[in-house]
Amino acid sequence: MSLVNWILFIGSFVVLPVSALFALRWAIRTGQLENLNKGALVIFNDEEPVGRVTDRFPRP
Amino acid sequence: MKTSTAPGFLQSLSPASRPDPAVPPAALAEIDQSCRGPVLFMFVCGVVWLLAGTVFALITSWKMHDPAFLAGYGWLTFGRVRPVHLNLVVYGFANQAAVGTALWLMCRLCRVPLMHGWMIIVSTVFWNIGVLVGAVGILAGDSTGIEWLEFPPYAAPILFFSYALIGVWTVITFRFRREPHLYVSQWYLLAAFLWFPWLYSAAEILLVLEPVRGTVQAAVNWWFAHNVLGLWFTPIGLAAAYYFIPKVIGRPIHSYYLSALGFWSLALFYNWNGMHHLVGGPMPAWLVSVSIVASVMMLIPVVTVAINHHLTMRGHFHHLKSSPTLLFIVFGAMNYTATSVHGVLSALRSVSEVTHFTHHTIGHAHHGMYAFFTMVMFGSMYYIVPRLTQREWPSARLIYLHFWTCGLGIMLYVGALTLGGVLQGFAMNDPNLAFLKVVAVTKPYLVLRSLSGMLMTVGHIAFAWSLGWILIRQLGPYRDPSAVVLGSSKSQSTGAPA
Amino acid sequence: MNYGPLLFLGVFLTLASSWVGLVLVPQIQFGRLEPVKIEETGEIYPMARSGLAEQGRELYRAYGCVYCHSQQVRAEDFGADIQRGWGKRRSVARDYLRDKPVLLGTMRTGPDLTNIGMRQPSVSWHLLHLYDPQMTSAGSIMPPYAFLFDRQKQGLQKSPDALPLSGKFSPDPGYEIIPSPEARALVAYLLSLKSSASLPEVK
Amino acid sequence: MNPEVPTPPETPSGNARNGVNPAEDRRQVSGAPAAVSREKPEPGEGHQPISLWVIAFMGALLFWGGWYLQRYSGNYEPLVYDERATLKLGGGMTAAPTNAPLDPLKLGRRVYAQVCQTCHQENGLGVAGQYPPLAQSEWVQAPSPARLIRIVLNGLSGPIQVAGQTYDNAMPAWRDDLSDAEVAAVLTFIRQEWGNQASPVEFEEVRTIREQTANRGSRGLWTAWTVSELQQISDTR
Repeated sequence: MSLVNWILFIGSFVVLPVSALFALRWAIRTGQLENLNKGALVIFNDEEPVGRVTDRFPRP
Repeated sequence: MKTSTAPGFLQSLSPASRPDPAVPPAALAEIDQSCRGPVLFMFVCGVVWLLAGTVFALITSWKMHDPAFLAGYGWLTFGRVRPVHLNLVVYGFANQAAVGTALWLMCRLCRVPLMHGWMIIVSTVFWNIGVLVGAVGILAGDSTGIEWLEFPPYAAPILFFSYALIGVWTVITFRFRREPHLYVSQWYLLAAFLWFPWLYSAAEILLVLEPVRGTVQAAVNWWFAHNVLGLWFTPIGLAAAYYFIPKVIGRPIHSYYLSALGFWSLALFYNWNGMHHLVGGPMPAWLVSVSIVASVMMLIPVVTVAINHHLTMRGHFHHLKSSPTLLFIVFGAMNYTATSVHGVLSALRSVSEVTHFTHHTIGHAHHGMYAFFTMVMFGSMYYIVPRLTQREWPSARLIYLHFWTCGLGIMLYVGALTLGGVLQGFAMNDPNLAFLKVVAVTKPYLVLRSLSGMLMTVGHIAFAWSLGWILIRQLGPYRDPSAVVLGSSKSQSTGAPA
Repeated sequence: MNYGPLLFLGVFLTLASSWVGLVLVPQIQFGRLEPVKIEETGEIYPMARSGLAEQGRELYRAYGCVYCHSQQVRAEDFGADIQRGWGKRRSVARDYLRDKPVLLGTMRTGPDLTNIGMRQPSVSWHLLHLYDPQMTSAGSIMPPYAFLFDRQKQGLQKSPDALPLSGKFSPDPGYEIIPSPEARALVAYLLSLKSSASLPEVK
Repeated sequence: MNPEVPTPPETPSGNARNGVNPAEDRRQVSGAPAAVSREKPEPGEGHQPISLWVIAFMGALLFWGGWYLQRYSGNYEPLVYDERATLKLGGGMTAAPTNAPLDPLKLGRRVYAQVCQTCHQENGLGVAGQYPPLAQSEWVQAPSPARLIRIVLNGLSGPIQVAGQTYDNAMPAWRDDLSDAEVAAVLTFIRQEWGNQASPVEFEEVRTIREQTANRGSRGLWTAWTVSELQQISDTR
């Protein structure tokens, strides 16, 4: 295996996980993951609140 | 009700401009109103291509068991109508259904009315010119010969220009969003809108304009072709499922953590999958092995999404009887799980040894592209179109007809080709069986495929009929929208629990 | 998650990873492979095709032959490609250096054609088969390519190029079927498909 | 619209959550006391933690992936096509493929399928008016295979009479592509298949004739036989 390939593969094995870890650390520290519970509710609002079924077959 | 605060086109391009925090999120009716022209235009064009693509599909399928059918004309030979079918349904229909749905979802999730509708109209016009030019080019013999990228080089710039307008529009809409939180569907949409131009332009350059040498082309080809499905259609299909399933039943998605895990694992693994189309081929062993591993890793996002959707639906399956949207989308989401697990299995070397090069692959492609994606798109349109037109679908029977013909049709299709493909593969791997005997093994399944295709054709006609009818109704006398469309108006609240 | 740039960065990096891994690295690794000199015969492999065969290749692409015929042979112990005589060895990257586009194919509705020039070297067979596959391979589902042939009135003598048709395949009396230049080019391409040269990377 | 609005009461299964504020919700997700969990048998939707089973499943998959790549990556070499190459070199875990000689009839059937069948057909009956039959052919069943071997090696052109019918087509030369053993095997096969009854063809006979006729052309350009030439050669033993 040529040197270039070694650099590429070792590079990807080291750089990718390390950067992923840093991204995760940053995300946690800056609170990116904290308000996930709000996320699922964001598609509902006063006009179409949770609990309202919004689609049905046409009535004859 | 036009808001006076909507930015002008140039203003919206300026990096300095920001959404005015004083403007409240738009009302749903306002958003639907603003989407009416552009999104309906896209849907109608898409359905026209769906019908044309279906005709080519039937011709292609019929030729497989009756080779003399329409054999007298070079432009109608099997090797031309087949790519025309693929490109019409993928770029003509699926793409426009996907983009139309994505535009509407973006507006709803960003809580802004559709801005600069003319961009979408211009883009759609160009897209349809591009598809038409491309299809005629293939029939005339100008196909590039590269699977999923057959449109001749002169059609590609038209399509790319059209897409660029959509891309710019997406960025503008995203920047002027009035809802700070990004819902899971938006992650998928934004990712897809970034991934697609990268894939398409890279493949176009490296395969058509300035081709790389030898089998590197094959690597680029399958990196592109698999990712068009995996990083363009699949995310948009999932975005729709993540929006419509909770929305229709009025219950939030089961777990947002699972959603995040599913999204990021899909982003991480799906794009490495393509080389499993080259198992046994003239590719270095590592390249294929990497893709096989990535394909198996796809179990993570698939299982997460399946659990999430299933647990959201739990206790609410009775809504399938009352909601056309849910019916189509749940069917699609279930098939997403099925086709993905099936795809994982057929990526394995030992399975691929039998199923590669057979009709099994075609069955699998339709399983993903039709039973999952197209059905989800049908479901989305059943939800969106009444809100845009402020009219009710004309007939529940037509919708049922559409669902059952297409649902049964595609299941028959996938079943026939999967089984027929496996038998074909075993026969082909038996060196003592003459090749014509292998062909004979497949024939009954090819006939079944034509029959299932006719079933689906009936469904497509029913859908086009419904769509045409609802549009004609819109030309007719105005009806009180609140009486027609559920949930899009507050006056409906009389029917909902207080 | 409500931070757009985080999303964009992640989405960018994920696709960048496979862009590097599946496109860039292959290009670095074998995007610059060169033809080699075969020791036994002294020929350069792969050789450039003749002009006629290259025209035939364009027709092969334009008529979409690739949708039913692959051009890749799998290894001895993987499938029955070699036992079926589709090639003497597995295909490798070097076999395709001169192909634009590479027509590997993903379907074997018809047999593999990697080595068809060796397996069936007869021009007349290929012409008959193209005119109507049922003549040479009854039960085949390959479409007839009769539109690549000209039907013309027979002169005083039968043309030497006329297809030797008989029985139910023969044209109306007084007429004969002549292969067009397109048909000849396509056959020239098929006959040029041979990959039996042994290479250093594969026995 | 306010995303902080708590889950409304009509959520069918989440009645226990009425009035719960988001801060409490978070506390529960991030490892709440057991008593709190029991109080809420089915917590509200939207932020269910990921099941441990899912995490274990992911771990197992990742582990498998690493193992597979380590084993079948061919050291990431560009010209290694066999995913088991490193295994074969290293521990000798797979046996080298044996080159055991095939049963001549089996080999003959295989060669026939590869190169003869497209013209002479699987049933040996040929194509009427184009390619002569081999089944019940007097040429195939001649006592000596001397003419047959010559036809296979160098090809045949011009009219030939078989079983009372005249055929006028050209058969290509197979000298460059078939070995002596393959020619012998395929001729033995056609002489004993479809009810044909003639003696098997020996490998030495092919080799001898190949040497005798080596001057009829050169690689890729072999001169085909004509029927009149072949008739000079005795077909008796």
